[in-house]
Amino acid sequence: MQLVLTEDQELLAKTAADFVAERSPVARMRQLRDKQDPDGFSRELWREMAELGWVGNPFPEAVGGAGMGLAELAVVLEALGRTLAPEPFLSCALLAGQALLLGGSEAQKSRWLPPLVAGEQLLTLAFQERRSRYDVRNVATRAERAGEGWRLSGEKIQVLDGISADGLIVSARTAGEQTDAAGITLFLIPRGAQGLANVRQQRIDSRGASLLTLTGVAVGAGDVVGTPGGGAELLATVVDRATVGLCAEMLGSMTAAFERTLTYLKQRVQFGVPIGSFQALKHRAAQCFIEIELTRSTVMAAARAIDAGDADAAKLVSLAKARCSDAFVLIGNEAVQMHGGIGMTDEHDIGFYLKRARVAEMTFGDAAFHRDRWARLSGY
Amino acid sequence: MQLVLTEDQELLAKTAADFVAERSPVARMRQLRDKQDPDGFSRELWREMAELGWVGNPFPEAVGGAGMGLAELAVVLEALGRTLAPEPFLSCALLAGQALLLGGSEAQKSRWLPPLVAGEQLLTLAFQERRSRYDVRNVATRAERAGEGWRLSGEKIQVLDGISADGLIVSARTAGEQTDAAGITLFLIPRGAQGLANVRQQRIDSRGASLLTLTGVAVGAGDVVGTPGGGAELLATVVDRATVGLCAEMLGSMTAAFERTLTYLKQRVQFGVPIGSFQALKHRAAQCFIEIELTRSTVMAAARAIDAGDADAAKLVSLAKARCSDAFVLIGNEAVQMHGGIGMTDEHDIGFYLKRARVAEMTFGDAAFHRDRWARLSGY
Amino acid sequence: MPSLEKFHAELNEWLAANAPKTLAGLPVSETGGNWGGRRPVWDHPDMKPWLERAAARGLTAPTWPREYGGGGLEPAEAKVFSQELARRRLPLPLTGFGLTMIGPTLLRFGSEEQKREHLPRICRGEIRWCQGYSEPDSGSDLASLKTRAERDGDFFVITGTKVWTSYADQSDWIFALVRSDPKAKKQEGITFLLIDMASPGVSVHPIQLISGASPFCETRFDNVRVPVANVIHQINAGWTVAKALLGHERSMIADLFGVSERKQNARGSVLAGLAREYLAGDAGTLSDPALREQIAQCEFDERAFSLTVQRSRDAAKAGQQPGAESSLFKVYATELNKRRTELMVKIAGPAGLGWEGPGFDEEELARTRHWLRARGNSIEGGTSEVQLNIIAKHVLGLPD
Amino acid sequence: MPSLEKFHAELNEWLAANAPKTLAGLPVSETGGNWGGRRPVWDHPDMKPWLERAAARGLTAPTWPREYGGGGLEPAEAKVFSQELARRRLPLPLTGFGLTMIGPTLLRFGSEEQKREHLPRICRGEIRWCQGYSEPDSGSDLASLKTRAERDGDFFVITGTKVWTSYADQSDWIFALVRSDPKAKKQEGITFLLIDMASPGVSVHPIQLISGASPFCETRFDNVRVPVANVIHQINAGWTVAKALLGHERSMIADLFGVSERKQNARGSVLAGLAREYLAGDAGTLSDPALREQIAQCEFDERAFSLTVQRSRDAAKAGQQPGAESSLFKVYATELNKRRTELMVKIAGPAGLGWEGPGFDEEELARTRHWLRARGNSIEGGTSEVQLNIIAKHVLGLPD
Repeated sequence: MQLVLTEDQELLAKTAADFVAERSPVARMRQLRDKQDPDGFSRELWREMAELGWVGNPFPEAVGGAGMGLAELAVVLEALGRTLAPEPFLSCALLAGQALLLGGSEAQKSRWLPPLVAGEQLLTLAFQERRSRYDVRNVATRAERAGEGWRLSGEKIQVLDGISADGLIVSARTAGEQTDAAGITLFLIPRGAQGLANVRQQRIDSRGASLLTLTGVAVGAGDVVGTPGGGAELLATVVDRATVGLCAEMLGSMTAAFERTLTYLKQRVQFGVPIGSFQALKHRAAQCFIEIELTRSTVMAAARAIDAGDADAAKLVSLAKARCSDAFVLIGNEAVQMHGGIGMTDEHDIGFYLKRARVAEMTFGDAAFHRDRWARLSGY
Repeated sequence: MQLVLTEDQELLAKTAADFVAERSPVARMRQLRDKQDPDGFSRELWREMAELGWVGNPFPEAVGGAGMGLAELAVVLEALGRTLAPEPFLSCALLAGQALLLGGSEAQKSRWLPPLVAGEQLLTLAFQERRSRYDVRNVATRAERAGEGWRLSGEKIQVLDGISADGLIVSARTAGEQTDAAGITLFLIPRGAQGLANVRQQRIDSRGASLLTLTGVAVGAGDVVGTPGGGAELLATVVDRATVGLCAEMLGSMTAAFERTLTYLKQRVQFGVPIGSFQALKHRAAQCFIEIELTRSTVMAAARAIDAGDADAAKLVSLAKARCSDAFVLIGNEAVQMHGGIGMTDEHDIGFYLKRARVAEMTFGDAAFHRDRWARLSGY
Repeated sequence: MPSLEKFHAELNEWLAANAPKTLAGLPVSETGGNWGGRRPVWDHPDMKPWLERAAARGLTAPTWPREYGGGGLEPAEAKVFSQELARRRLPLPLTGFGLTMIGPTLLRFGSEEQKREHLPRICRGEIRWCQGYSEPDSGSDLASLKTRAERDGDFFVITGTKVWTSYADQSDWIFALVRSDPKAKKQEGITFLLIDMASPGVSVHPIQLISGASPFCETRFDNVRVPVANVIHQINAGWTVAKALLGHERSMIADLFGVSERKQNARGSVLAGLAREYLAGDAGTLSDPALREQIAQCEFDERAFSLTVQRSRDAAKAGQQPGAESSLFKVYATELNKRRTELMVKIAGPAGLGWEGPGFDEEELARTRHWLRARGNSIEGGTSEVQLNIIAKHVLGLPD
Repeated sequence: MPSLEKFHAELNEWLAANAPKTLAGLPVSETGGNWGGRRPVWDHPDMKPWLERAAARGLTAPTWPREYGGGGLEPAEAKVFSQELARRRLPLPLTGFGLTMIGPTLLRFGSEEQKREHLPRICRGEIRWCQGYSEPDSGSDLASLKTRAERDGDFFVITGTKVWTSYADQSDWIFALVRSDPKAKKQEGITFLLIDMASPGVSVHPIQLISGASPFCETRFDNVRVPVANVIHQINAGWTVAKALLGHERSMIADLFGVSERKQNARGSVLAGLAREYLAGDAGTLSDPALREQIAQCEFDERAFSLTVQRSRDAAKAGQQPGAESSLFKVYATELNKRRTELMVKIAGPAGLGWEGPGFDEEELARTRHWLRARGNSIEGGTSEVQLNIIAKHVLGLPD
């Protein structure tokens, strides 16, 4: 694989950077938070991003996509991550969209993917539960047989953009014990279905998340995404893709947080000199720079490995997510510490990065989870 | 407990400091290494230390001891640790001596303890095996019944001062599987016993250690130390006492290594200024200082907890050993790095501290071992 | 009988008669008790009579001289009093910066008039005080403060901004450092001044932190006229007063961070208990070995730290000189609290990501706010970097 | 047919006729090959004819001009040559600082006479060179070197001490930096000088490291007379030459640290394999979860680093400007190697404590020596502290 941007990718990066600078400063995300926007993102901007072809980036032309790979989407998400843009790429384009693309029936795809790619309708994937922590195979939500179909009962937490989605893909047990790999089935449920309760959750990054309660929600055979009982593998595949997207976003965020901190180190004067002239801070800043450089390499490699279908793609995803988690948290902490008192105020933007770092770390598995996964995949 | 030295302890510290300054500079340990002294320590100095009452410190007056506690012995060992004095306190006064004191028969005590306390005869405890790592209950050496007695066969590694000892207390299995707590028995074997092969081992700290091979060594009922099959508990008790002694020595060593480094930071001039004026080094030095201060508190607490027979003494021993291991290794590494090139040369003494730090870390369990032990003792 | 026992007996009598039983075991409110002031907030209606009776007997400031509203007690007697309060689980009748900060400063540096004007009102809890030191451009470099004090006859005219003025929005007076001589070198042009916050031109703006609401405020002075008579010590000698006050603060740090063995172990079990709640493994151990080790390490650090605080106390009792413990305690305790609160959030996992509302219980939300708030511990009251500089220079003697 | 194919064909012919088959797959000795010199050490008797034949055809320095004993090859041709050697598993005919360091320097800064005198002898492997830069008092601050060069007619008289002169005890000539003008500011009084180590007054003393024997020596100069004609570039302009040479070294760092994916994975399995040997747990996992996580982290770091080296290569191929990669690579690779070798010793546990003799196998003893030796990686060739300074200043633009 080539760990360098192609000319097309460079161009895409430029477009995205310009768009972000013009339309999506951090102030936009602050406004969404302050007015407690139920979506937590801008549907208008989402449609613009769709028109720019970003949403359809990882989808085939048949459904209106660009037929590109994660390497390209990563370029866009990194740019958006720089200003913490909260639009629903992870939930819609990656988690649910890829699940449909890889496991959906023709009917499901033709019904959902074109409007999704066009930015007109939203989908999400509800897989996390109170006890599942980072294990997507830990599913307590049950699907009981009911005639031709099933009835779903259970609870899903922190469903990304769940409140905004027109359709939700939900993982449930059609067989097996709570942590079995086999017996997990994915179901596509339209919003407002009978027995579906959906409440907005407020997390520290103020992005869209919801608490989903299912009480005997009726679904038919046609609502199954993928094969009944075989949902675990599909889940693992789409979560890995979404993880790479999240990594790219984290990379952009940590880079921007670090650059803002560098600027502050050069401007802030104490004891008659810029604090950036203090060697202890210099060395810590250099360490942060090194971490970002190494992290960037792992994110590029993971995206290209998935695009190329490499055998060790899963390992590279774990490598990238572990590094992104540790590096983003480190830089979020150092950024606030180096900003001093002003960094602790809500008025200053740097705190948003610290908060987003913690949420991103705990989405799709933290560093320890991925070190363990790497070790298992390596056979020790 | 009082975490401050009593006047008597202050006096003892002063005596020990003067003795070390006068009789035991690091150069002495270097000479012992260079001439490949088989003992690895000075029998003459050992007798002097005995005359000063240091060897007998943790023994009752009945056998010629001073009837003091670990709090006092720790003061002496800290002073000796400052110059890496290699005399056999751990093996003789703590491991084997305490095993006899707590578990020995009257006959064994009257035979061995007076000459031990007088510095005329040496004892050691052979408990470590190739596969035992840090678990004293992992014993493969077997004791097969033979008439009234047993025949011992097996191997013990890195027996502290094993080559110099007049008697060796050996742990062997009279019952049970290799890692069972029950079934371990301690036997006292005089040097040169039939079937006993004892070879000097060279470790990086060049102290006395030997590889002990037992081939059908015959022992009688009178050679058992403690109760047959009940050796595990006695082992744990004496190893905890020896661990506190080792911690005190490590504390002295890391303090001296740090002080030497501070001196170098103030003297060594680069780019026209003392390197100790570089803030990055200042902050790292301050962190080392903090670690030493906290470590000192834990060592004092562990010694006093054992002297007082506190219920959580074992936990405090694990706390002290884990901190000593991490802090001594940290300071050994920083000391060499801050000394630069000269610190890498065998000619300079600072490297001896780095090497001793590694050996001490891996004696009686490293930091991870003691974190695990603490967690188990705390019930999680 | 010896006077101390006599005092103790009389005190018990008085407490039996005057301490409202209703206050026994009253949970200490978030604000930490009764701060008094012109707009007092009573955690319990009986706090008001409790304050009035205690003040009348001089027990709000037990060791201060009687003529200023104090109790004139010996240290030994004051200790008996606080022990009795603890035994009876009674709240302090009054707390706040008046008693802990400006009061002692006035006793040492104030003029007779100043003492008579301010100390009795502090003792009666009539006036609530706050501190005005830091400014937007003077963080670690306090002496670089810029708030202007221009002389105009018997007045100083104050213009500038103070930040991190805790509870300024509820305070009546502020003691502040101002720049009275812009030409002198920075430490020598500073004056320590008492300002009535009711004065025209004073405005207060609460500060939101990344963890949410906070006691901190930004306090602005726009041509505020303050009588020269309100200067403590001498004009341009404010740095001396401030240093003494800071030293007084530092001396309290060990007490602040000192944690009893029992509390220590309780804490330990909090971490482990929390882990069992979220990471219940089989056979009593935790399902996540990495977090299990981090928990053990955190307990090691807390135990080692509390033993070090104890050691420094025992050494002080034994008459040994204290070193730069305060800097060591400050940097270690704050960094440890950051690690500890972060670890608790990591143990909770996704449940530790809540800001408010459904799907998170109160404890989970509180833990997350504590973690965010704790990020500031290594910044406020002297950054960790400044503490390490102090240790390197004053303890290790490393060259500038 | 195109010239490159023609060259390739002729080369294969020549190799078939001249490369001793006996050398194919010859294990590279600890010294890393044939260093030539007046007292050559031959890893294999056939290395001598191999060197002579290669030198005769100019293949010891393929890209150097023919008139100086080089092969005058195009880069593309030289690449074909090295690929052929790799394919045939043949050792380089010659290696050493003559080819890699002083040769390129002479080609750039040397006079015609100097080139004609030294380059052919380097190409024929007749003279082995070493480097004389560092001094006991000039570690990170190289320009502060003190070795005196006093002018005496057509000679400089050299007095001083150089340390860390690798293989000086086996070298014939040394290229050294000397202080020719003590009054000039430090970079401007330095001269780059070639010294025949057979000259009277040169003495060499090997240096023992904490890891044991080493190639390093201390080289002393006691009134050594060196012809002024041996000055490279101009008198007092030695710093320019040294900087160019250091830059040349830095450019090799990426190659040094770049590790192929395959080797990367092999390495990974080394760590895990070692752990299985000492920490065999049940069900294939390791009995020590703490070490297991450290191993995964170490593998993460190695993989991330090798990917970063690859990225910088790919970027260079794509014509992008390299940043201060060399400092990043130097500090990260050396700190990583320290962690890695330390981790291997920790995995071995007590078996990792051996210095020599019974009770430890060869691998255990070697691992322990490697760990001790690796402590020097972050000191030699520019300390980690210096690399971080460079990154902070030249990459991050932080002020002095």
